[in-house]
Amino acid sequence: MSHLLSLLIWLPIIGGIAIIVLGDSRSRPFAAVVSGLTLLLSLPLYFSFDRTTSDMQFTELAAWLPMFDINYSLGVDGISMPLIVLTAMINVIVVVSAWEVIKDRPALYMGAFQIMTGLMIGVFSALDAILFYIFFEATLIPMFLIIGIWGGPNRVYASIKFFLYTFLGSVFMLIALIYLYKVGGSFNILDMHVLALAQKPQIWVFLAFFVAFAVKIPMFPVHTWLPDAHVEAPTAGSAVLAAIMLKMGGYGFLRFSLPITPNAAAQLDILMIALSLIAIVYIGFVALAQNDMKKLIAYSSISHMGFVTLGIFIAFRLAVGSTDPNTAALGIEGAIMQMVSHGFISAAMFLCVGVMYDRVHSREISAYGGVINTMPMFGAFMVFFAMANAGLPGTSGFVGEFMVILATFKTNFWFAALASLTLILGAGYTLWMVKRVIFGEVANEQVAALTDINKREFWMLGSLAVFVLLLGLWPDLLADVMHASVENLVQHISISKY
Amino acid sequence: MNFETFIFYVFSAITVFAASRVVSVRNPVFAAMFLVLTFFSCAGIWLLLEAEFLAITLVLVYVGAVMVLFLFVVMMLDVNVEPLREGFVKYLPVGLLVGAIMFIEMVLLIARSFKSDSFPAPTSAAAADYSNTEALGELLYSKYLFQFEIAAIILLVAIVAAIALTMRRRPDTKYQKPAEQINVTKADRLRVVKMTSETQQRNS
Amino acid sequence: MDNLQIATPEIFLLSATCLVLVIGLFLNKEQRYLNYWLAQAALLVTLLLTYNQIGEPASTAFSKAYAIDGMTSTLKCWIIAVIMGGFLYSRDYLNDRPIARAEYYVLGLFGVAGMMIMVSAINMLTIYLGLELLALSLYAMVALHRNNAESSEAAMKYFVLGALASGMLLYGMSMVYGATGSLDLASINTILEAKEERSVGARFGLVFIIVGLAFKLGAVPFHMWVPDVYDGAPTSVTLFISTAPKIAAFAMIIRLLVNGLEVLHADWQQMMAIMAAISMIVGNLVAIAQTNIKRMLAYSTISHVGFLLMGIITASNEGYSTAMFYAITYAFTTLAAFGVLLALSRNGYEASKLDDFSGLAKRNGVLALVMTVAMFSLAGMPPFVGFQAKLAVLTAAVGGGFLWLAIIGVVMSVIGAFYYLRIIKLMYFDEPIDNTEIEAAADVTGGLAINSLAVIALGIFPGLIMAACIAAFPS
Amino acid sequence: MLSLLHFLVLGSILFSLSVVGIFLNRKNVIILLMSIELMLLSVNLNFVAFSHFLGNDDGQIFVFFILTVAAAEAAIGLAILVVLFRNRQTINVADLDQLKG
Amino acid sequence: MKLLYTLIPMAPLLAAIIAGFFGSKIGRTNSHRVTIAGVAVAFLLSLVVFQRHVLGGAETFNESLYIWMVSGGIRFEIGFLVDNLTVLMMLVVTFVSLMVHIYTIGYMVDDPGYQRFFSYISLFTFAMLMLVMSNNFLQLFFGWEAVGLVSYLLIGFWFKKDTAIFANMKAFLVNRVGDFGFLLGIAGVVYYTGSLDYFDAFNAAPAIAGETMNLVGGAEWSAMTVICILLFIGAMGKSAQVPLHVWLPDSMEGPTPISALIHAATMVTAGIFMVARMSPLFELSETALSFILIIGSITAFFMGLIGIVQNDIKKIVAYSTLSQLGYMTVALGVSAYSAAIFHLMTHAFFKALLFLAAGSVIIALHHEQDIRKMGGLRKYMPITYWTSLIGSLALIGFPGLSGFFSKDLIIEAVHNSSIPGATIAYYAVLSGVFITAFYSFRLFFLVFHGETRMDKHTAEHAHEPPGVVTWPLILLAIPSVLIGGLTLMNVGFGDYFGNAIYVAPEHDAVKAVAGFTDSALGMVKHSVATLPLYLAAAGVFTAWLFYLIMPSIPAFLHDKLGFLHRMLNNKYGFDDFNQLVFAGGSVGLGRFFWKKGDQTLIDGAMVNGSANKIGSLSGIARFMQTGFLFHYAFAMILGLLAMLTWFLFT
Repeated sequence: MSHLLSLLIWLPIIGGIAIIVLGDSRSRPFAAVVSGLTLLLSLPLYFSFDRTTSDMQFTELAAWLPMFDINYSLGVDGISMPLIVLTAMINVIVVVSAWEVIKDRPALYMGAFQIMTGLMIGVFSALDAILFYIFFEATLIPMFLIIGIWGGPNRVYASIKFFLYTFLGSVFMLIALIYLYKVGGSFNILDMHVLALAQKPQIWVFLAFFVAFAVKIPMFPVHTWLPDAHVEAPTAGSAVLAAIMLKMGGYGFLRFSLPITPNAAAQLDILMIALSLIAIVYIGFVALAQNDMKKLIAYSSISHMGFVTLGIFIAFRLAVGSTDPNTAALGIEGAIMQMVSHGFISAAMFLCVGVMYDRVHSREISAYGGVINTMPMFGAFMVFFAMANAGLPGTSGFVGEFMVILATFKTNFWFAALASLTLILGAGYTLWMVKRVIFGEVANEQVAALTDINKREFWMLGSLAVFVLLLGLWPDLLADVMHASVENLVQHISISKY
Repeated sequence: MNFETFIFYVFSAITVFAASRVVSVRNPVFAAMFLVLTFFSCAGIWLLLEAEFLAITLVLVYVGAVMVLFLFVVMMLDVNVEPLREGFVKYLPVGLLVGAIMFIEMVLLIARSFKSDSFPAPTSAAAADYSNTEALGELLYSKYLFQFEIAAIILLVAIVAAIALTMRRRPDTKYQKPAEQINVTKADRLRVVKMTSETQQRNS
Repeated sequence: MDNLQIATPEIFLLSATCLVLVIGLFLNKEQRYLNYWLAQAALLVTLLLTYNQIGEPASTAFSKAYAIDGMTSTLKCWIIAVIMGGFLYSRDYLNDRPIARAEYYVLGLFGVAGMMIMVSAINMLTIYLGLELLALSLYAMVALHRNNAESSEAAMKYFVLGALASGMLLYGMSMVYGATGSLDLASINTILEAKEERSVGARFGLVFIIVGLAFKLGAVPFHMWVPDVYDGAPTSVTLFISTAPKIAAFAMIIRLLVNGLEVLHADWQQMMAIMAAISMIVGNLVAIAQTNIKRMLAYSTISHVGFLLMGIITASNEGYSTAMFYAITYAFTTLAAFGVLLALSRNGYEASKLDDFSGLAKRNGVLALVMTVAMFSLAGMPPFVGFQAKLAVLTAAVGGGFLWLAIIGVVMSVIGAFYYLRIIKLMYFDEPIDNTEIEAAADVTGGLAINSLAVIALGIFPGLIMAACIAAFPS
Repeated sequence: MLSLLHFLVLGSILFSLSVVGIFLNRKNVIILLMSIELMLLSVNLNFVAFSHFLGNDDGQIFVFFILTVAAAEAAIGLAILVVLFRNRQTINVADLDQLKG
Repeated sequence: MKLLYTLIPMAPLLAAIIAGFFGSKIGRTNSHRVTIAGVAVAFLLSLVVFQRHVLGGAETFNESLYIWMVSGGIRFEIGFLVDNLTVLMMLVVTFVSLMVHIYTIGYMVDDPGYQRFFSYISLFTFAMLMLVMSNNFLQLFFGWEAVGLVSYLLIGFWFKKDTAIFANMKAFLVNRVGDFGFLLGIAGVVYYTGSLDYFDAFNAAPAIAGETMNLVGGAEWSAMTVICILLFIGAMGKSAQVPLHVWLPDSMEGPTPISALIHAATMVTAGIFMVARMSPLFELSETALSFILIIGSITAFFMGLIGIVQNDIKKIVAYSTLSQLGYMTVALGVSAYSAAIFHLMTHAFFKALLFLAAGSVIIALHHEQDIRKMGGLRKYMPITYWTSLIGSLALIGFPGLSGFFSKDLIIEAVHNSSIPGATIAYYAVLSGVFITAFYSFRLFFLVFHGETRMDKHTAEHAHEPPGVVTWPLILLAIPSVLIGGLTLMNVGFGDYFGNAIYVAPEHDAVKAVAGFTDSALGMVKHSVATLPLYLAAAGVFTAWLFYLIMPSIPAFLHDKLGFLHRMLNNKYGFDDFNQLVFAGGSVGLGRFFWKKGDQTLIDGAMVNGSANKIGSLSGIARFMQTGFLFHYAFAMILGLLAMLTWFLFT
């Protein structure tokens, strides 16, 4: 029994507290060490992961609150492990991105991010529902502070909206978890998976989970917190929000909704699919109309997350009817793929905007133009990530969308057709922004005075680009680890729970 | 109707009348006096219930101490009672309605709860040498000793609180401090001021 | 254990209080600080004595008037500890005002004694006396800032309503006594179990008893004294009222409703469930509109009372222990919040506006952090103890079939999160209006730090208290 | 023949009268306090009656303590009233509205 | 062997990476050296492959390079399928690319983005090779999008030009519309056959020919038809078929070499190649073929017409390309896949030649592209003149030149086809011959003949560009002349392709043509008796008449047929329509959704609305706390009363 997961959770949390305590002057190197160590520690998760089993690995178990049968229970499977590694990676990027940029209370900033990283890793590795909930909720706190303290002019509205929105969603989940505990006598998530539930409670539990995760991921129509939060958050905050926090919603669907309430799908899957499709298409159009780069990317995130939910809930249709469990796996794996890939791409996009914002202090598209003239290297990165965002094959952005569309086609041609609209819309809003911001003549003096990215920024964006490319060219690196778990999940949800 | 019942009704009538006057007279002093009357008649009823000690205590403690305190305060504060009566008529229907509903509900519930057959009147009156005071005293100093002590503490709290709240050194009161008077030195009282003569002042 | 041993802490405390009172008379202005230390010393010894009683087997004393059992010592320890903290945080506040007299501490100590009696009382009479001992001390303390019109207004309101509530409580007690012929709670329960025809009268009395209890807790619609008293009282007294008495009130509810009238649980469950729901709704809703932090915290208290009741109405041991946990944790979380508020009020300046918190993070980081922890905990965010408390009562409520109430509770807690967040927003996101540095005494800062660390530590390891709460109500 | 109900009904009349008193004399604190005294009186009457009909002296003991506490309460209450009057020069409840909302 | 095949695309990729990332370090000369070397290696190795497969008759190579991913029971692989069709494409791509590389040295000599340009075109060569060598749909889509990306980058190569960056975005988006269909088509293939592999899918295809799917209402559609049309929509995007053709003329904003390479010779023909590659699928759906035929003939005819009124030298060639792509598509529609590929090949050479020649003119005239400001260039640049002439003659189908064979083959095939719509298509392509000849020689005459209309300064400096420019012209002119005749019997009539192309016997229009021509010479002879030759001659004559002899005629026609001219000048209004309806409509819709949906409805009414509701409710609830003691007491009493009442009734 190793304590790797515990270490991964607590090292950044304790490190984060230490950073805050040690004060501003030493915060940067210290944060670098903490985040670096966390990343190093996360690598064994990937490399010594047993791909042949769907069982939880690296498990840890300790009694925590025996009176409610709440345990400190950790473990990862093929679904959660990639997200943990992703979190550790993004964390390093965050530290790098803030290195010189954050001048106000850097210790608090760095500390908050480290703590948040630990909490997010906790979310992905908790096997106890309450432990999960605690981590899930606790992440709100550092994020709230990050948006509120280092955010833009409308940060108060955004941060409170962010907090309350997500809080409102998750409290229903809490009730559902308690209900399941009362019915099944255990807070263990894996026990909940095999808990028999009648149709009606299943639907209610499903809806409770749905509210929590739909807000988080976010799905239409509960998405409006995201553009505000993204726009106001500091660069790294947006990056983490998009890269990791949204994934907690997707992960929640996979870990809770699907296996615990598979039969609820019979009545609600069409609703879920419809909402996902609306997210893809409607939000795609909305993104087209944006004038603010961050808002545009935020809307694009929602649209991309639509693919995640689509992939996940397509599985309901495919697996529960048991027409084609294989394709259900395709949809779910596509969703996970999309989550990881979006983690890199959206982070990169936000960092790109951040790079410009640091220099010009504007996020308005109209404040730019012809940036590539003065920042050629940056322009190349931006175009690259924009293409990835538009789902160009060869980048990771393509993989998940492709898989989900393939899977969706099996349920309904028109679903697939609507989903595929993202090919046009995604390219539309991304490239239009690139055209207006990056290309063209130098638009104004501020752009003329820009300096190209420095080494730090180069490595930051470069490393992300490498992963985007790597996953695009060889997604099996990632797909391979999740097969066993996803197949198990699909088999699980194809069995009725009555 | 036996005598006891008659007495009960007489005292009850007085009690109810006095109590209703307590809440309806305009002057607080009269209200206090009616309250005293209420207590007196109630004490009479208690005697019917063979609670002699309490009946006496009620008169002595309540009427003798508490009500006097009330009167004392009423008079000390010398408040203008007119504005305090505002809205009396306006609220009369509401008050009566609420009171009536309250009364009806309580009676209904009491009647439902305490049927006479399950609470028969004590068959025999107490023995002639039975002392209610003694019985209570015995209970008080044995079974209820602890509570008795707490009651003492409560009274102490009341004393402390009343003093702390109301006792004050009036700032305009003048005190003599003999020790300070004796210790006075010349320097404390006398100051020689150097000043230029008036003519010089005028010239300058 | 014989009678006196069982009541040792109370006896000591009362004697010590009298001593403090007498010594206080002989202290001049410069020596007044001794009052504080004497009071603290008295509490400390009492705490030790009480702590010593933890784990003693349950037994009764004074002809079944007084008892120690599973919950008494734990609750008393927390009451004393919370009040010690309260005295610590209030010290400088009092010194800056004309209230730092021996009477303040003496009344406070009497109040503690009253609470301890409420916790241990297993007889309606004892409960009543304990309650009045506490209540009278509090009335006086609220009014103690004599030249302050608001204080006296608050005291007046508190007193009149409190007396009214006592009257109703007593009426209920009289009915219960009439129905059962006993003042002893255990016998009441036995008699009611045995003779069903008697229960009608007891149920009638129950209605009035619930009113009295609800008033003490501050549950809607018997809550209206809470905001005004919290607002008008000197902050140190507000702290006093808002913390430990909730624990005592919890104990009183357990005594009356569980030890005495558990047979009638079907009745009080429903009444209190509705009260809990309205309390959560009204408390949270009205808190949003407040601009005065003391009033805001008052409404927050009202909403928390709803949660506390949620545990009790399940009428199960699980529910009682969760409610106990809730009461204790709520008390010391609020303690921290008021501690910060007291630290902000200096030299005649009364910090009570929300704006007083503007930019606190820049003025005093530690205070801001403590307040943040307290606010998040009150909002029920993990990993703070407020979350564990909410989780516990929600679990109990869902288990007890009160799913609807649990849902109201969580939705309201989201609304509630808004006003807690607003404080954090003011402290961290806004610039200070007044830039003077706030300095708190080292021991106060230390106390607040420990206090907030406890809020965190118990959030992560709630078992530390939860075990005692479970043990208090073994199922 | 007098039954328990007679006394209890009388008690309930007193209780209701005290409620009426609170409604009617809403502005005069002193009469409010007197109304509450009436309420206590009804409680005491109940206790005494029960004590008699149950043949159990505990009720009378309770009344004894209620009287004691009521005296203490009155002392404190009136002290507060005095303090209030000194600060406000009024005991009109309608003027006590600085704290609200 | 695998290594050899792998090396072919990898060489240009490697070169692209070197030039792209280290271009500034290694300098200009080394950059073009390394990329040219990369492409040359690819070309030479392609020759080796040609030798092995075509001459040596090696087995079809079909192997995976690596497993991209396995998921849901589907294997996603990267691998190569090399058969004769592939070999042909490889040769064409690498050869033209090599020529363009060399040509670029001269064309881009002054450009600051020199290294970048070489990197891009090498990258393009890689992507195109991956596309044609793919053995599965996934990789096909990869290459498909990758060439699109490079096209995007190259059209916007001069990123300061507003028109260029507009054009590249437009190109990408229009292509995306095609890809939308293409991707769905692939999804359909996967759905029905369960595999992405060509051979697996092709083998499974006949079994699912009878499958139907319900799209709208109760109508059942043949699944194969749906899939094929979807796939063809992809081809419409890439190969610029009406109505997705709008990007191609605009793409001329890019440097001329890439117009030659990407937007004439190779990338735009990817759609043609794809349909040919998928012939086993398309053969199963006559409806789809018919659709292709109609689209192709519309493109061939109407795009040619636009070419007549254009004045930009590159635009004219571009419309000619569109028209020629229409021809190829028409060929596909009548199942004459071999003819389509044959035309693809010949067109690649002569169109690349024409573009490069146009580029040569442009260099000579210092980036002047308006043919009205040219004229009489023959004397300044003889090589360009002669190679242009060859290219133009090949284009209009002068007997014996390569274009003649391929185009006449298509026309004959259409003539002989029985696919619905073939008759219309026949007339379209037939009249297309006249139009082609007319605009080609309009261009030719206006540029090279007649009077010099340039300003003096330009005229003085006009001269033949250096060897790096002219040699590719010459090298392209050779195949433009010869390749048709040489390969007609193999490629044109399809023996060459073997199993690579499948034609259902009942659709085999080319076989019918083969009935009356048995050799290239025979076809030339036969052409004398057919209409196209005379139509082409008429076209040339008309152009000669209009623009050299009697320039007043066009002006007269311009006056009399103004509406026609305007319509052609507006390109039938496609651009305006798209701009207004699709671009403007989308943004408008987005703004509507954003303002009304997100901001007003969700945020305004629901989120902030409920928050405000709570706030005002709170304000109201607050008033209940009046501050009056008696109200508090009333509340308590009423609370008690309520509880009593409740208790009374339970």
